[in-house]
Amino acid sequence: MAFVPLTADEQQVMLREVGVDSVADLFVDIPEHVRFPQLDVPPPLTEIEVVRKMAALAARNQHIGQLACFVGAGAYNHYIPSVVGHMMGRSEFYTSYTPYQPEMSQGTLQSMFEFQSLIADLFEMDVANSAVYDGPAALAEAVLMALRITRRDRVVLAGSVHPEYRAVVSSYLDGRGVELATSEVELRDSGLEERPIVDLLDDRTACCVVQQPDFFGNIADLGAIAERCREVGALLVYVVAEAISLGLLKTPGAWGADIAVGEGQSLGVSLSFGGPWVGLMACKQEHLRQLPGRIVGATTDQQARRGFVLTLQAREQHIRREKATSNICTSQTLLALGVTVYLSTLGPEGLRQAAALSHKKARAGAERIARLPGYRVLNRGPFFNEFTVLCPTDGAFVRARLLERGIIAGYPLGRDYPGLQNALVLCCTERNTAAEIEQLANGLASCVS
Amino acid sequence: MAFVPLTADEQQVMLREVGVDSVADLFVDIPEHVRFPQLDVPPPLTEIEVVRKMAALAARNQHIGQLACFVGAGAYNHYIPSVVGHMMGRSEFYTSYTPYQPEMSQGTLQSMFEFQSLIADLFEMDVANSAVYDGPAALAEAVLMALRITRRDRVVLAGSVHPEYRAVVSSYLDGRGVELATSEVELRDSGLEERPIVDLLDDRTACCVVQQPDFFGNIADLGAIAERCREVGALLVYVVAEAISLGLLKTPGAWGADIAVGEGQSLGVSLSFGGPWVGLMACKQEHLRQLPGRIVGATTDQQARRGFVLTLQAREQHIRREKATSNICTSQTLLALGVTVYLSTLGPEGLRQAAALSHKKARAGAERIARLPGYRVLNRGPFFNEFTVLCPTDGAFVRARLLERGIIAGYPLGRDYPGLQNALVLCCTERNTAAEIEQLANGLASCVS
Amino acid sequence: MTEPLLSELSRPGRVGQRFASPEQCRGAVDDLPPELLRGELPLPELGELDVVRHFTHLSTMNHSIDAGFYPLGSCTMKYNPKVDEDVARLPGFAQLHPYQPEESVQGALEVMLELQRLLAEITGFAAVTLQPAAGAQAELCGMLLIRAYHRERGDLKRSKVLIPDSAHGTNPATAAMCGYSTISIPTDSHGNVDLGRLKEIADQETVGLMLTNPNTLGLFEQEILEVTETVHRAGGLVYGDGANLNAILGAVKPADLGFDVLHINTHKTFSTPHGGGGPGCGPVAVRDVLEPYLPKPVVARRPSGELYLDWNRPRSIGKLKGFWGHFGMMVRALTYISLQGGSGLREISEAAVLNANYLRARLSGVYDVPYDRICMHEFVASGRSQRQYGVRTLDIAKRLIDFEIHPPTVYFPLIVEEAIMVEPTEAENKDTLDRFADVMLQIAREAEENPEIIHQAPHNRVVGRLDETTAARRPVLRWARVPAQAASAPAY
Amino acid sequence: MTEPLLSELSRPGRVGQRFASPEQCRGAVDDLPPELLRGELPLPELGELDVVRHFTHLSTMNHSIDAGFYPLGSCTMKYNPKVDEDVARLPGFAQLHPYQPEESVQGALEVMLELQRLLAEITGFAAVTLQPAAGAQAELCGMLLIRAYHRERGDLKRSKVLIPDSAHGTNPATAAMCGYSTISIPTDSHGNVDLGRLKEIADQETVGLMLTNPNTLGLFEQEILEVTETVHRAGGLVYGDGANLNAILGAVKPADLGFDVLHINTHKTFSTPHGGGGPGCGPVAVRDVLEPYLPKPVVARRPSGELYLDWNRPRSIGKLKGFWGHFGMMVRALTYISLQGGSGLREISEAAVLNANYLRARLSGVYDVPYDRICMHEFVASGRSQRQYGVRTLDIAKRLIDFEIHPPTVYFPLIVEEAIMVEPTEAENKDTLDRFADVMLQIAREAEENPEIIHQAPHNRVVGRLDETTAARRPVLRWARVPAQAASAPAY
Ligand SMILES: Cc1ncc(COP(=O)(O)O)c(C=O)c1O
Ligand SMILES: Cc1ncc(COP(=O)(O)O)c(C=O)c1O
Repeated sequence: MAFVPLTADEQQVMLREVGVDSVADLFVDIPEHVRFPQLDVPPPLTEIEVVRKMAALAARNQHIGQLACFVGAGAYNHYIPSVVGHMMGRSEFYTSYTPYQPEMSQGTLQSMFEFQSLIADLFEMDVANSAVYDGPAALAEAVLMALRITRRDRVVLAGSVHPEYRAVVSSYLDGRGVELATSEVELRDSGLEERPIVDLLDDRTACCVVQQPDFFGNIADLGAIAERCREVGALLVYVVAEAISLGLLKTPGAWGADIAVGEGQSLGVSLSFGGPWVGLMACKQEHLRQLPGRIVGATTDQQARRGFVLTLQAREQHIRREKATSNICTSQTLLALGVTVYLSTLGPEGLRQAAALSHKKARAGAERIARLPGYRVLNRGPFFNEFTVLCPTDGAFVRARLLERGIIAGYPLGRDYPGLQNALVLCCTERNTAAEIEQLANGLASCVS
Repeated sequence: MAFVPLTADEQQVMLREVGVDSVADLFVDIPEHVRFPQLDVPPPLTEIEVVRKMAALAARNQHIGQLACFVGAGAYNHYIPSVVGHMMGRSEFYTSYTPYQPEMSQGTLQSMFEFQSLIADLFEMDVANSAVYDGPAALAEAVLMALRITRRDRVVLAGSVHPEYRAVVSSYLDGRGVELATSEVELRDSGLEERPIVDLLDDRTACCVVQQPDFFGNIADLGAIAERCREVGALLVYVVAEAISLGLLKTPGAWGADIAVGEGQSLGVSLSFGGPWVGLMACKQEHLRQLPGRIVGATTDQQARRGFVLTLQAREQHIRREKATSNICTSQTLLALGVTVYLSTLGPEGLRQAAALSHKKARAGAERIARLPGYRVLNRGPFFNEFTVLCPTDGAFVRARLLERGIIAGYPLGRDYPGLQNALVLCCTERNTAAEIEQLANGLASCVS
Repeated sequence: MTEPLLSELSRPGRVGQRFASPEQCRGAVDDLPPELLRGELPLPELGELDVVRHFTHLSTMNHSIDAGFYPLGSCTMKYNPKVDEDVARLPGFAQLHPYQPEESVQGALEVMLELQRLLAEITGFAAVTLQPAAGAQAELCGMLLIRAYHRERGDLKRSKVLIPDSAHGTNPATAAMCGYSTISIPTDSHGNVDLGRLKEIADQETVGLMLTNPNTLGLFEQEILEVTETVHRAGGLVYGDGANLNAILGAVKPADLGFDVLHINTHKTFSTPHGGGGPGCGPVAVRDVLEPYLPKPVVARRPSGELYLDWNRPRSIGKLKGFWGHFGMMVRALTYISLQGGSGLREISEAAVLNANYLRARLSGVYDVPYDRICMHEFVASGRSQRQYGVRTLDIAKRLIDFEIHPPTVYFPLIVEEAIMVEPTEAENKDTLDRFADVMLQIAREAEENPEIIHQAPHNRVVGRLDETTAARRPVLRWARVPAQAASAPAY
Repeated sequence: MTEPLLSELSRPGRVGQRFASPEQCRGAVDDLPPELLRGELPLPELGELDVVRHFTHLSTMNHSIDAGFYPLGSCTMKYNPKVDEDVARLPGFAQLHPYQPEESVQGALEVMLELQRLLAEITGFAAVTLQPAAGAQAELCGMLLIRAYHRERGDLKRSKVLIPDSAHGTNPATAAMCGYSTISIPTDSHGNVDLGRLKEIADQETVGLMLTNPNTLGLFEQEILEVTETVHRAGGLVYGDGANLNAILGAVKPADLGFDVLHINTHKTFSTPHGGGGPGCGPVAVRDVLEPYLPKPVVARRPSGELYLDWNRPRSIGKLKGFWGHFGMMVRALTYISLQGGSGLREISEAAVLNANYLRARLSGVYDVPYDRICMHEFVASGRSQRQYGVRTLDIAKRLIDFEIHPPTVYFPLIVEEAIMVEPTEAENKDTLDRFADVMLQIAREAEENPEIIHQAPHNRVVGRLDETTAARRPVLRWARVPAQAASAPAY
């Protein structure tokens, strides 16, 4: 509706200045027989109509404010403090472009620098970039980075890495002659078990990818894996799909990761049916020049005032073209801003609380469900805020039944792990109430017939 | 939660600077036996909890996005363009104070000046102030103004002025020894009829108050009333409760009003269960110094740059105290900003459309309902976007029945006009669809038993 | 850069929002007699982007709480938690018609009832109305209640309202709006109401006393119980101007001090944003004897539990404003109080008072502080000793602007020469307070050493000091009419 | 004023948001082995107001579309209707978990399906995936599709991607990410792909051609049909970089020009805001032969009418990113297209092209315009004739900043010396265009008369020109660690 502000009079003046008679004359380079085709696109709607249309579509979804949400699996229903949306909603942030002109973009640049700092500290890694598309893309870029750094051609992935992350790595590596080895996950009497990934590492291995907490919620001692990586000269690539866990858990840096990646969604980004979110990426100092994505550095102007600029651009496509570390251009700056606001609002105490409460509620949920006849918790050791449950029947069926009670009952493992058709990964966050956990348990109990 | 930012250490330093031992020492002037009482106020909630609590309360309401809305009666469900909320949501506007320091408040001041200009042009009056509380308060202030200007002691109100407006005038005049006369409204065979207000005017009358469109939706020729006012030396006070009508109708200025007041809610302000809205107030140039409320004027600085200031403050309470034109202090600036954004977004074409479509739909509704057995439209002449319908049964009962169908079926006149127990005032705006009008008609038909 | 007016940005034919195609509107008003229709509609014509840029630019010319310190005495410019705004915008609150059937707005009525209860508890009173639009309208409400009280008791000769000379302008203006005359009560040397004079003046013509406590000097009335007692003995009632309630939440309930009526400015104490000059919301709390007079309707609960609006209030003073008051502000206030809880409310006042005393301690000595005792949430300094260098309080205020600090309230209360009234609020941290104090001290030094820089301030705003005299003498209160070309004739 | 870092604002003990009282957290993690827990958590400690002021200040240091003109060539910085934002924030869209059961997200899947259909119609292709995160990932997606196509046909020797020398850096970078080598095709004197060279080079090793049309000179390839035909004859496919689609909506469907794959940047053409550098959304449209390879899952409709995600796509290239793509951007794009409608889309391109030509006409003569023919939505000028006065394109760019105008894209495309690439977009009005032209002409005059003022620009920003060399040589990429006092040990 009415977005083109030129009035008819103005158009005439402009056409005269250009020296053509009509607007159509500006399109003569288009082959005539395909010029100005019919478009089967409905006529314009007014704003009233478009709001009505879109609200009706939205109303055909049940959103998580209306449901008790017990699904995580790489997408977490943490509380987003109000202030996050208000700051992201400043039009100076969301209607600006990539900060190519630093004097006109210090707001974005400083917030990117702060984001890098926060992520580096959260991960306890030397340096972080200022985001890539999402967690899976961050992992794919990390693997490419490891291949460039080591000049090797084999990649080892833990089978307990999020299936979508593994799928994206596999697409990114397509046709590049890289061997991909994945450790197997099996259901045993004692619970879920993953074959030792260390056995897959050899001197052709560019990197070993592990996720912590893993896709089933487990937290493990990664010391032996890190040790073995060092021995064979492979890089340890560490995935954090649930970034809130870093409020509590030993960090990628502390475990000895060479490259750490993660999904920032947990840290103040709306679920939004899967995106846009924000990929986190950090590494050891020595690998800095292989890190893809935008990087902001501090510097000064002629009056010695501190300012920030995009830096190390010689890594990037617009300078290095086919020799760039990645093709990434538009990234996720606005979401990185959200993460920055989120982390600065929570601070250490808030983040610790979010992590501790998420864990506490998950533990309460797991304990409650473990007592239900027919259900079994498959985690054999400690878990963070997710745990895997074996149901008496098909996981997808259980989900459908619980949706009728207004509950999203976890992620069904059947598609990704054929042996785990009956298993669900359940998740809690600080938002889940004791009453909701009780509803979940009752709903699950009702599925036993 | 956690709004006081002082840390314990900081507090100690500060107490030392002040020279007391504890915070409690700062409260010694309070009589001891009533100092630090118990407060029966629940403990603090976290932001998560408060959002949950308030969202649950909100969910116990059915909002007009969920209902077909056919009630107006001084509160109109017009569409608010998205841009209005975005501009009002700029924190520079909503977190600033009354612009006492013009150099730091040019944003607010210029927008107030623009508001005054828009309202003056909309009403075709010489000058407008920059808002008072709401339409009823604007009317009360206008009546007080007329009493001051004419030094008379009688006020004549049309019975077709919104009942709440009349009630507020009456409270404001309480105990001041002013005589209030109101023309009667009666139900006749030919429809609703109001006794000629001109008959009530005499040379003691300070002002005559009429509303256009009136409370029943009627639009009338006000020529004779204006004429009679001039004859007896009474001021014509003109009320516009539905400001959208000014997109179409002859203006207060054109009818010869001395003071024109109105409610600005129609022009981009959320219904919000009745407030905060914004009272509009304009008058002839000669009465300017009797106008209450903030007024902004244009001026210049020493470099001849244009700027805006609060002006004519000698009318106001903070300068003139008991001699002020009104006690008003905090007013409705943010809502006036909303009106300013709304009118500048619609422009003449948009406002004309809003008015024309509202009228068109109301006419369609009235025609449809007039054909229903048992229903009668009581308006005897032209109406704008409201019309009054006589139902076969109690209006409040009809409303209750239609609510079950998701329809708000007008305003029941019983409380305000005892003879009109069965009547409803119905309203349409540009938002009502043909399908909704059909639902309304079907709903009404179903009440005939 | 200054910004053009909307009228100057207008271009004939530009449209920001349409509701239909011109064709769809054609014929829409054919049935109306042309003599009832308007001619020109001279509104500016702009595109949506024009509108956005215009108001975005204007916004950047404002100072605001979100941008910096705003120690405006008597105004309680504190930070409002952002969640208040989110809650108020929930469609279940923002999109309610005031005349919806009551069964469809039970949640909204519950908000009102709960807020009433909380405010009554916090202030110690029996009942609360939420209807008044702001403090000044609340004062009118309160004085009408007092009038109704006297009238019902047949006590008809009372016509004088006592008001301390330190009072806010709305107090005498309100008394006058009610047709009362006012008597000014002086302030004693400790900054209290002069009790001796009060005792002399209070008599059978006294309607009541309008008292702000803590008063506008930021001081708690040290003989408050005797003050209220004195008025009561004369048969008057005590109206409490609660603009300064932020100082005493959980520290004392005003009802316990002898007040009979108290207004509350939620836009000060309970953190509804000030919007550049409103909206406000002015609940009025009263003792039980005044409850029957409260404005109608009143939210009430049926035995069934259902809430409704009770219009059947024969002794009510009537209506003060349309509908039920500023509901949007009530939602914010309830959100805020729920967040704070009882303990948080007391913390607020404690910190507000500590902050004010800290600044008082840091500034006194360099600036005069006429009543230099422990203050409550604000204090009044004076620029009078800077006057010797030719620098006035107004100059100091303007110089603060150069540091992106909003000046304190100046020249109020009227009883303090060259008054500088500082209210930091509890929301500010020590760094901000220290910076303010440092800047104030620097300005005091500049007054001695370099008064020129103060006289020329502010230096960096979009405009310098403006000519207010000409503005008032030759008022320009609206733009020149927009050329209404495209707009000239109704299109349908 | 520059703004301190969050770390510099931090004070031990300040808290912006808690989720529970410390007591409620106690014991919460007792069951976890300490060796799995972290030690310090050195995050800054701030109150909510500190956070609000910090980011509010930072925001004011940015230029933005809402604040002013932003003619960044190749970026399509157009105004985004505000209603897009409102719609995207509806809880029914913003608060959906990607793994909710499909029966609970039918509206969301409908949004995706409808947007796919509309994009396919607008571009003339058979199928669309919405999964890629932005243009660059869309390029990767498209090239993987092309690889899959060649592979399935057993055509395994193709390894060379042809790319015009005017291409955007992502094109060669993408080809390289796929393990392909690249061959650069020169541009002829009319600004078109050098067709002669293309014919010589295209052969059985050619994977395909990556072509932007209109190209990055803002020019429509005048022999586009022969170009695509040439590649097809060699057995290659033609990848369309659709970054410039804003020029040709409703003017031509790229599929009709011989493209086989086309990516769309919704953050350019379909008006999803750019966010300071993302998020984007990069749908890829393809001919029917490529459809089987699209990333999984694909939204599909069951005979019952129900929508679902189809994972059963054996020939798919797999997944490009997590979940289904940037759904929030899809909602905005659908809203935008619905508002515009078919007729509005064509108006957009017409105005975008007219605006660019108008500016070209106003500037050419004073600035060199190397390929001075009718352009599409943008044109590339050159600052080379200003060089004689010692003024470079970078200086001109910085001088524009003094006028609150964002500089055009500079030094791109690489084939134009001192390039100044101007894309006004359809969203700007004539006043804005004229002001830009006036300022550019003024700067050209200044270059002759007063080059100093240009060299020292910008004058009024929070910082002047920054030392980028030192930034890259001695990179400082994070703050010094926050002192982690209160934060040192886990409290529970
Ligand atoms: C002491 C005092 N009383 C009354 C008022 C008037 O309140 P309001 O502005 O809400 O009408 C104010 C507000 O500035 C005040 O400070
Ligand atoms: C011509 C061209 N191709 C590709 C891209 C890359 O798109 P994105 O930034 O969305 O990854 C751009 C964006 O700047 C571009 O202008």
